[in-house]
Amino acid sequence: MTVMEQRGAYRPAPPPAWRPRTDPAPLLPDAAPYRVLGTEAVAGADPLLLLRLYRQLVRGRRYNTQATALTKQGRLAVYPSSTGQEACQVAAALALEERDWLFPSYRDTLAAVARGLDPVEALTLLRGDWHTGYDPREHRIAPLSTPLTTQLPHAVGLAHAARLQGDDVVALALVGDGGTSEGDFHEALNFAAVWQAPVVFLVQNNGFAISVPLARQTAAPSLAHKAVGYGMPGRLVDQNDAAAVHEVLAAAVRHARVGGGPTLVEAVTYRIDAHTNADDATRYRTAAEVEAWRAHDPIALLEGELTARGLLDEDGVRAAREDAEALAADLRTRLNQDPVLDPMDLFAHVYAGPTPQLREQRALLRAELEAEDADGEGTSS
Amino acid sequence: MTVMEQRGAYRPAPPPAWRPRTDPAPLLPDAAPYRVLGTEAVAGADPLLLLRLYRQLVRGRRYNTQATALTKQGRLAVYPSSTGQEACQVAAALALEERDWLFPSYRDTLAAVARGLDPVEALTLLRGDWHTGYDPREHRIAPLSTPLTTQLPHAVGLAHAARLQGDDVVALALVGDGGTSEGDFHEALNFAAVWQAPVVFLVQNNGFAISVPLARQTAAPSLAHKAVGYGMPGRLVDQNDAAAVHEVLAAAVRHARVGGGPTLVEAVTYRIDAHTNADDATRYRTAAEVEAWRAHDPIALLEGELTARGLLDEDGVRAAREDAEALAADLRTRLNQDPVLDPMDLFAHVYAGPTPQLREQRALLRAELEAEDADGEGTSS
Amino acid sequence: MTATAAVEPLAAAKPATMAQALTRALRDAMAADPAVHVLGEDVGTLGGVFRVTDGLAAEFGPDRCTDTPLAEAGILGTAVGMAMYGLRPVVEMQFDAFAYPAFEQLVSHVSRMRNRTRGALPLPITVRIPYGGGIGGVEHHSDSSEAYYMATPGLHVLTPATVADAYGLLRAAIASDDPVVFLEPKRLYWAKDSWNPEDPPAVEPVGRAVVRRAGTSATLLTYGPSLPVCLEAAEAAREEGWDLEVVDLRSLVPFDDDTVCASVRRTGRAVVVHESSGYGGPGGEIAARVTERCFHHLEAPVLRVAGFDIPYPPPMLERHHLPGVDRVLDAVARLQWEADN
Amino acid sequence: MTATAAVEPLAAAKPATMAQALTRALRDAMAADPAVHVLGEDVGTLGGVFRVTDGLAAEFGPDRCTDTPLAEAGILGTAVGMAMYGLRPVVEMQFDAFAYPAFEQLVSHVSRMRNRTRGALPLPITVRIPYGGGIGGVEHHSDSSEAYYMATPGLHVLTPATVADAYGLLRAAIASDDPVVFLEPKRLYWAKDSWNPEDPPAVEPVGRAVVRRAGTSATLLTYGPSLPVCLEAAEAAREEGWDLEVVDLRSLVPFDDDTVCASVRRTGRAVVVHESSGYGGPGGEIAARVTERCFHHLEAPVLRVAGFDIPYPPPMLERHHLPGVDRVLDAVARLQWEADN
Ligand SMILES: Cc1ncc(C[n+]2csc(CCOP(=O)(O)OP(=O)(O)O)c2C)c(N)n1
Ligand SMILES: Cc1ncc(C[n+]2csc(CCOP(=O)(O)OP(=O)(O)O)c2C)c(N)n1
Ligand SMILES: [Mg+2]
Ligand SMILES: [Mg+2]
Repeated sequence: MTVMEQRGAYRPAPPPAWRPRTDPAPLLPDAAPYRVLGTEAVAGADPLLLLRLYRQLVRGRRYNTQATALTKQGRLAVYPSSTGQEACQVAAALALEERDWLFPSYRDTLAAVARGLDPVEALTLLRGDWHTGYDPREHRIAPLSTPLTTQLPHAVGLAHAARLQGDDVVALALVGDGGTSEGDFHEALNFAAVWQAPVVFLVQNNGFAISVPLARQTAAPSLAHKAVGYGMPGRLVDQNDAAAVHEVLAAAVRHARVGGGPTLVEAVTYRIDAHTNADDATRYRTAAEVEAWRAHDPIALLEGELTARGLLDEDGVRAAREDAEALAADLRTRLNQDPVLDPMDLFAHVYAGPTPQLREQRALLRAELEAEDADGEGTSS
Repeated sequence: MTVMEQRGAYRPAPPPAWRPRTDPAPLLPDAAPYRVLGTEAVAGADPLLLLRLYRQLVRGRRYNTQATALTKQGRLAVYPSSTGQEACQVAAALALEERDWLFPSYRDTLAAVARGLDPVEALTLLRGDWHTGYDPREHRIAPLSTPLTTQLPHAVGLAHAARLQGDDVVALALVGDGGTSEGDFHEALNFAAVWQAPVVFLVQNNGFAISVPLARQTAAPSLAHKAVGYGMPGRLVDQNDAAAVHEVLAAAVRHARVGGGPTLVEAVTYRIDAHTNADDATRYRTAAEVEAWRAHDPIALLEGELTARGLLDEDGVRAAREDAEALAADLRTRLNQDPVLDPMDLFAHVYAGPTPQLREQRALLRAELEAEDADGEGTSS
Repeated sequence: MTATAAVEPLAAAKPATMAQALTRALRDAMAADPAVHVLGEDVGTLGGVFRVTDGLAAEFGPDRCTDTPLAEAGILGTAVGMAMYGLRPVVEMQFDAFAYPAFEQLVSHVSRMRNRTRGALPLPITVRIPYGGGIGGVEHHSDSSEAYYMATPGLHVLTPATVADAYGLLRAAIASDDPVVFLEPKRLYWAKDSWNPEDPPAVEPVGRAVVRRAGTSATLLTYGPSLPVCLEAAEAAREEGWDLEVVDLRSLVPFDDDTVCASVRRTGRAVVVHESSGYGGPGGEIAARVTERCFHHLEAPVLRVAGFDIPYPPPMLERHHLPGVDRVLDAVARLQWEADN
Repeated sequence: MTATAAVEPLAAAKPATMAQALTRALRDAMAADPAVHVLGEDVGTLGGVFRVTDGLAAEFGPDRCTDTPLAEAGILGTAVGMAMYGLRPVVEMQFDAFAYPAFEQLVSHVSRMRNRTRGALPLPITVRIPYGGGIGGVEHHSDSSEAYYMATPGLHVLTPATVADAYGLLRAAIASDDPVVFLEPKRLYWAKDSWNPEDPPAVEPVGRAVVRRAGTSATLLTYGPSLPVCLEAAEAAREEGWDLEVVDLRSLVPFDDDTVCASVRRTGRAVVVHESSGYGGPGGEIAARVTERCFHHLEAPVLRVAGFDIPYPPPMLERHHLPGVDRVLDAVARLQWEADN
């Protein structure tokens, strides 16, 4: 029976009452990035934490310059530097408890190193001797993700699984400004919000996706404004202010841990180096723009604050520098050695056990290598 | 040279001034769905438009019941009914100019019919004699899209192309509440906002994606709140109020046409029928819930308003009903005839010209069919 | 992991449909191992559009059988994360063509995570995909997408053709420490067989083909939805004097060269039969590897009977596209029998 | 559409690299037809990460050569809409593995739109994808994904192996009214050839293979990045007394059965060589169809030399994975030459 046919009996009614599923106001970010250094908020910051952050920043910068130098020398296949973004890398690592998980992208080896991972293991992918150089479960650091934003749903799934198991584990996932355009970003945030999964999404907005500036990537007031569309809080922070990033992340992690659900944090910064060593940044931006950001350097910012407050002196600076140099020296020594490779590894981990087909192929390669060896010996003797 | 090494010369500076790329406030939706019928706003509505909407709603309801009945009789392979959502379908069609494009999903054949498309052509996909039954360019109606939300980037690309050609064409794309979870939704809205493409995205939030209720689909205050994250306005409207939906859509279309960029409209409604004839809605919702929404029927709502204002009398109702019955009768007659099919069509449009491989395969099928025919004749003679 | 946890018998379970056997396999796997989680669109309250997950949410709760938001990459991507934390997710993709949004997650992560991490992060994920045509589905509801998965190293690809295998292979897939793409032939969902759920056969080893019908004249190599077609063709072929052997491949990855080649060497002739388009489809791989291994036993080239190289047709035309008994017999007739005389 | 619009000569264009020839093809196509639009990640200001779109944004403006947001499904999806309005989009996917997010758009729409609408909505879209390994790329930068596209009816799949073909085939792809997946072998981008951009060869017809080296002993069937390997192997084989014919397939869809089978019938032996994984890869289809058509001319089964059935290795191990001259020669040696004696 159509409505028309029942028209006599029909009485229009108002719509079932509509209400927003959640109050949007607290989900919206502040109008400007949150800062601690150089503001009143710094009074509340823990001096020991600031010093820890400082030493890690100095170490991180040295790590970046050393990895870049080794790449020029052919010791890494490629290196996407995080110079200028160290505050974010370091704060992300320090905001987590040991049981928490970090989900880095290719640019975030420093965050892994700041978490305590051996830098040579962190750099395996970029050196090219294997894909992932560490045991993710041991360190609770997911493999560096190259396909952009595909690691975000992984973080959500892991955090959700932990919660289902009754573990109060938080996952922190890193993504770039460019990555926010990918569908996986959207799907991950939506799953996280619906499931109230304990995840913190940290967008390092460094102004560029390779050559593409933020204005060609989004028309949003800020990337943090995306959060309300998922029903999670969005926070905006000055990424070069290590104290601010740490405070915002630590709060988001705490919130997630106690069942408050996910948070989206946008950290505003700038990519000081080219995209990678293979990139030519002069094609798409001016030196002046880079210099303006260099002047807002995260290390100098923190160093200035600590010095002014008498928390850091020449000795402290020297100690930090020595620690960083030790890291660099170790990196040089170990990366200058050729890794020992076994071609049979190609077949070792494709499946839990080799298929008949892979067994055949392994035999073929082994025979080839033996023939090569025999040839080699033949030639040299 | 690291920052540490240049420390003496270094002077920390404040970050380059940050400002939102656009003002978020006007992009946020109202707190409740916009209504016209039963509110003061109705005074400003054009009576002729209301009558046109009314006749189309009555026609649309009849179209839905007839198509559903024909499906039960085996004349359509499947039918996703838009009963209860006719206001949105009809308003979408009427809000567009002839040169504009409509991008429907599988549930939106009524919108195409309300635009003037032959209902039999609109139903071709669901009848199963071919995929798309009409020439999209002739009618400026894209093929019904089955893979959810994949049609949204198409709408953006088309609108963008039109703008590049200097044509003031607008694209209106339809999507369901479930569809907003897909990555393509996100990517399409972002492209549209960055390109300021003349597109209107209309989310028909009918409360369900098959069996999944909105609360398992999103935690957002409303779906319209997603707009601010792309930098476009988000509008919330009562979908069962045809006058309100038309007003909001017409405004968004005008805005897009003059270069104002895209708008996201969320129209709140309810899917009265099961997902399709193949679905069993009793598995996931109560009859009481359905009845509550039936009481807020879009036709009755408008009929009540028009009658109260003396714009509609018994004759007007009868005329609308007769018009609807004529449509239904035509649909019955024509869909009860078996379509004439040519199996060779399988090969006709895979490529502009057939590949050698398809030529071979066509010959094979032709030979098979000739053999069948010969057998058939042999048997019957 | 034991398969013997106490569960209620399925109502009216013999004869059982393939869909029922699949449901039972999921239920037994979930009962046996709390790490097994089912997720997908409409798998909870509704029990899936094919009702394969019917009753699981009621029995194990919505955290074990979860209605997800509508986003396939998100479903598979979160399943990856769940597996990283030690769970064994079983993901349902609603239809073949709706698995494509998850393609990047499948190819770039699911298939590679174990290898990428030298075995540290295995992903025991089962991706269930209803596939193939013959059910009158409208566009995008009838794709045969197995070629894509076969071409992706690191995945196992299984597809049952019988009620018993539906149970056995799905249990095996879920038990596997490797990711498995589990292709369920839609048009066999309602095919019945007498099957005793009280005493389900042992979990099948992954990677074994099986001879469904012994014969001597030629071998039909097939799987999934085309098995019944081939068995029917083999019966019909007796009239022509051919005694056809029918091999059900069951596992497209890994491939059972031994069983297949033993058969072809015996018969000397073979036809590969599948619904998927011929060009670039599974049949090319199968014909090529059989020929490489059995060349001197072959009286004729290995032929292929497959779907045409066209987008899947609308329902009213699909019967012309699908390999049927006649098309199989025509191919058998082209196996150069003259040579025998 | 004419290819003769006045454009400036490329600086220092002979000898030219494949990348330069591709740039020139894009530029000539854009100059000849205002409907041609280039879009993708970093294709504008930067000129693409391989610099193939270098200079196009400067010459034709950002509306003709557009830096898109970072979202591959969005790029291909909007290209579909642009083509619906009459444009001829040329889309760049930055790397092979980064085309996977666009898989649904490619398979469910790009390949089917013409068929779906009975020819009313053809989609003249060219999807350029740098593919293959051998450049020391880290994970996800070296996939050979051609099997996926070959298995998708409705797409053309082209891949050049020479500088001249890079120009001719790309012009042909853009001129085609059908969607073309245009696979650019990354490790040949910088391969040089003497090539005269002032007088580019006529646009090649799509679908023709070409004999790159005539020979009599056996045929190597190959394409893209493996052509130089095969030519080198053919030279080396002379020492062993084999005179190998080398066929460059160029068009994987449609397939040139005539040229290929004429060669194999002449030589009686064939090896298919490609980088893509063997199992479920292009070689299976090629070997199977050659065998179907040339069975009685074959002295030995058609063999395949392919990448292993593994995820693409890290840079330091890739040389073990990639088919090299020795592996090709080993396969040739297995072509049952004893039979000749
Ligand atoms: C899915 C995918 N598409 C494209 C690329 C190639 N690519 C690598 S980095 C990059 C830019 C990323 O920009 P952003 O997300 O801002 O991160 P950033 O590099 O600035 O840290 C692109 C396009 C990729 N890795 N994955
Ligand atoms: C990519 C994709 N995934 C899954 C499906 C199967 N499917 C068809 S309709 C539907 C629910 C859609 O819900 P919604 O977007 O709210 O639209 P509605 O049906 O309510 O109009 C699903 C999951 C599909 N068509 N496409
Ligand atoms: Mg960036
Ligand atoms: Mg809905």
